[in-house]
Amino acid sequence: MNSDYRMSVVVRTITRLTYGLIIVFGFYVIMHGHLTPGGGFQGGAVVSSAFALLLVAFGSAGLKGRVNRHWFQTLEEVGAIFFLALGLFGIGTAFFFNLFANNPGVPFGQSVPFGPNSGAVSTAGTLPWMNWAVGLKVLTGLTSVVIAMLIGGRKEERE
Amino acid sequence: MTALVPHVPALLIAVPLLGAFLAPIVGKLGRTTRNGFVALVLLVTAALAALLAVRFLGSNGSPILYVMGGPDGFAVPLPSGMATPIRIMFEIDAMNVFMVLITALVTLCAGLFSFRYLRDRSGGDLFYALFLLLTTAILGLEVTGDLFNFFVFLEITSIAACGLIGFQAWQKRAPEAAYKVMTMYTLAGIFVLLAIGLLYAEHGGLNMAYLASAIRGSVVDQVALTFLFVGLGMKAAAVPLHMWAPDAYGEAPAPVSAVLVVNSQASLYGLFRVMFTIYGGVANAVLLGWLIVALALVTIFVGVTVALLQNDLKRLIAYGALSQIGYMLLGVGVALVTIPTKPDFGFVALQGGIFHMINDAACIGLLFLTAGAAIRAAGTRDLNRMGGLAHTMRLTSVLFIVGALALAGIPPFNGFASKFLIYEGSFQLNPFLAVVAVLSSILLLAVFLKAFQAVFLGPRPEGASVGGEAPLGMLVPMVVLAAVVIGFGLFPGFFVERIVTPAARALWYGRDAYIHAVLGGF
Amino acid sequence: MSLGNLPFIASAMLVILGIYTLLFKRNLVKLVVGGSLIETGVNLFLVTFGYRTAGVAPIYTYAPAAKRMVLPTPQALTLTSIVIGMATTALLLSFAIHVYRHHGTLDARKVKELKG
Amino acid sequence: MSGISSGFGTWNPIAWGLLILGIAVLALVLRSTGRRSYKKGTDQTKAFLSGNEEPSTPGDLHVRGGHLYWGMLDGLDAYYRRVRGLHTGVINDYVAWFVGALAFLGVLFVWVG
Repeated sequence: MNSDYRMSVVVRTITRLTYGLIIVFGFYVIMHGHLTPGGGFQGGAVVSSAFALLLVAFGSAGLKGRVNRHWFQTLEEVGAIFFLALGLFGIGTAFFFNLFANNPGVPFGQSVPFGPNSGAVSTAGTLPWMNWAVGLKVLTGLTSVVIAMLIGGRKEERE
Repeated sequence: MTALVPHVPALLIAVPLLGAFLAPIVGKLGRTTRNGFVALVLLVTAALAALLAVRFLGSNGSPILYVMGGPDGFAVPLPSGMATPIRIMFEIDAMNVFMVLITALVTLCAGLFSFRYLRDRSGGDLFYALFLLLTTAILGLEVTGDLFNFFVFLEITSIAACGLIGFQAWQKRAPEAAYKVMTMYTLAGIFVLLAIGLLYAEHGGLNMAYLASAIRGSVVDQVALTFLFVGLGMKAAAVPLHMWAPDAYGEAPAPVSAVLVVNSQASLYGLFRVMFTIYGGVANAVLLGWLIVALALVTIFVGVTVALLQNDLKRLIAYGALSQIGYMLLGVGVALVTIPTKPDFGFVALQGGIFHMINDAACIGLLFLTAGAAIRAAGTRDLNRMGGLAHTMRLTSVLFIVGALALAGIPPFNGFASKFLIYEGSFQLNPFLAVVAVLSSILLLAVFLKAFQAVFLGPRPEGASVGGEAPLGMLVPMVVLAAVVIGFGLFPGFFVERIVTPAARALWYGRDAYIHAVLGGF
Repeated sequence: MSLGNLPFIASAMLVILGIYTLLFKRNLVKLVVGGSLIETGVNLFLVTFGYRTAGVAPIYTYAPAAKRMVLPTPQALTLTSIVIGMATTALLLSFAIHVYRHHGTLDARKVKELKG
Repeated sequence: MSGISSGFGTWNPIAWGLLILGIAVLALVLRSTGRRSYKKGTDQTKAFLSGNEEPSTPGDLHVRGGHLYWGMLDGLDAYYRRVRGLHTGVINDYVAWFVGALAFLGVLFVWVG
């Protein structure tokens, strides 16, 4: 598994075409976590699968320019702290209290009618923010796991 | 600040978790700032634990309920009219406070020890992220009142513990130990999840108090009890499933081993919570009691006898820790059997078993830390190639003696105070139990005599390094633990009355109060 | 056409298969696969017992009006279990890589330095 | 305040400590009334081997850690061989113990419990 390992032309062209779409779809899943069955973790996994696809198709060269491991690690920490900060915002009444829900002034503040509804985007208070925080964390975390596995697997090139 | 007092249970988890995520970022500013930051986080967590204890012991023992994310409403009126608690709740009674105190004490000392112990090793940031994550998960394990939340914290401890065991990946045996321990933890976690699934399918609720009131003892409940018993028993290192424990404690860095012992004690607490509270009304106490007594005897005996064989200092102490878990099980098993018939003796055994938890956590933590200092000075772990460290490491050898005598239950120290209760309680049930317990304590003293003689006495082997005294940064936490050991030893009455009796009473007699605190609301 | 308790049988089979691989397989990576097999089995069990006959996915957005919904909580449990499964599998595989680098073999019977 | 009672007996470390102190003082008093003619460091303090010379001990007579208790280990060898044999390092045996315990407890709880 030397570093200039690359897949066949077919795989490389398809990867070049689709990895942008996968990333966009991943972010879509993260964004609408509070409405659709998606959410932070699933969306993050989809996006990191795009990076894994790049890795498989182009070997480690594929990610050379795009992903800097240390930068990803700090992003992961930022995502985690953002999630916890959201939990602490509502500490006045209780930990993880949904402060923003049900007061229209705030971006995601509209109240949700009980029972089946057509699903307005700006509802569910702190939940969308939490989804984004978790999505960011999983996205960077999973990608650095994939990269670590690749580098770990190769004996001679220790990063 | 006083406005945050009602939120202490949640802050107890949020502060170390925030510390765990901030550690790598603060680490970028340099090692000493990061160490200071981690020490601050550990101190604040310990202060929160003390605050929780003070606040709880004042409020005449009714469990504190802390509902996540909602001030009041926890039971949404479902259309079917059935109202069950749906939010994740932290429920804290005297037993939880007792366990939180143990965790706060040992993690604080182990954390302070690790600053100096791991100074010359790379990868410090990630070590402290995992260390604080492990602390958070153990505290969460001991505070939560929701069974699935208990499972999630159980899994976080598994992942964080195995990350720390295999931390020194360049060593030949650490990854192997971490792999084995992780496989066993995953297996245990999965069966606990299966049990939770069964209980949820059967009763529709995940809250421990709700389950305690809903369980009727059908076949499904018994099967779920089996999975929970085996899963948590394995994480608490009861004998037939103990084989991962010497690998885990032996290969992990010294401060991590001390915290791992507290981790198995937290799983032991989980086992007690399942048996006493959730299955309290239904369980066949005599059968369960005799089963635990049998398990305890085997754990004590095998733990001590195999400890005699070891030639690796840390594995020797690991087997010693294993047999101490047996004493806790013995105390509780005897209580389960005798309390229905002779309540006062059974209660004494229960107090002994629970008091032994904090004593053992302090002694074993002290022993692992002193062993870590000795190994760092001698450069090797093999007993045959160490020796004569006492010439230079005076204070460490004295602390090792204190820890060893306390663990073996020699009178002036705290080990004896709790074992005294266990001996008396188990003698009532059947003299044979007390005989095995006393003999094993003596054998344990012999084991630590061997360790002390091999490590500290005799001439330094030729060609070995001089082995200077441990630096101050490592001595202070050891002295703190030794102070706890001696303090609990000289004034057991004070501590038993303050924290152990309420814990034992909460565990045995407090089941209805535990359920009423949650379900009494409507 | 009701499935009866076929999904329960399937999850039981998965768990038994996982335990079989953990017991008898020697390759460390296969043990990891065995572990995730058991996890999949338990996840399947969790989701199936939440099923209500003729139930609809428990999401209110554009939900059909008069339809019963399956239980949402087991699906949340399954999601968390999958997350945990991913984390444990990643950790196990990275330790397997280290074991391979040190011992040169992935055979569980040869990797037994820690015994006695 | 510092004692604990177990319904059967009590344990008070402070009283115990004072007792030990008392005995130690008594022992010291008895020791100090020893015979005046005894002088440290002279041949009076040498071990009496019925007059023969004391054999010189070789330099490194220290019993290394591993050889301690060989008698007990030798005596219980049958037990130790079996117990050490059970602790194989192989992961499959660990899982076998786990599944075995599961089966045993399952039968115990479901049938009997």
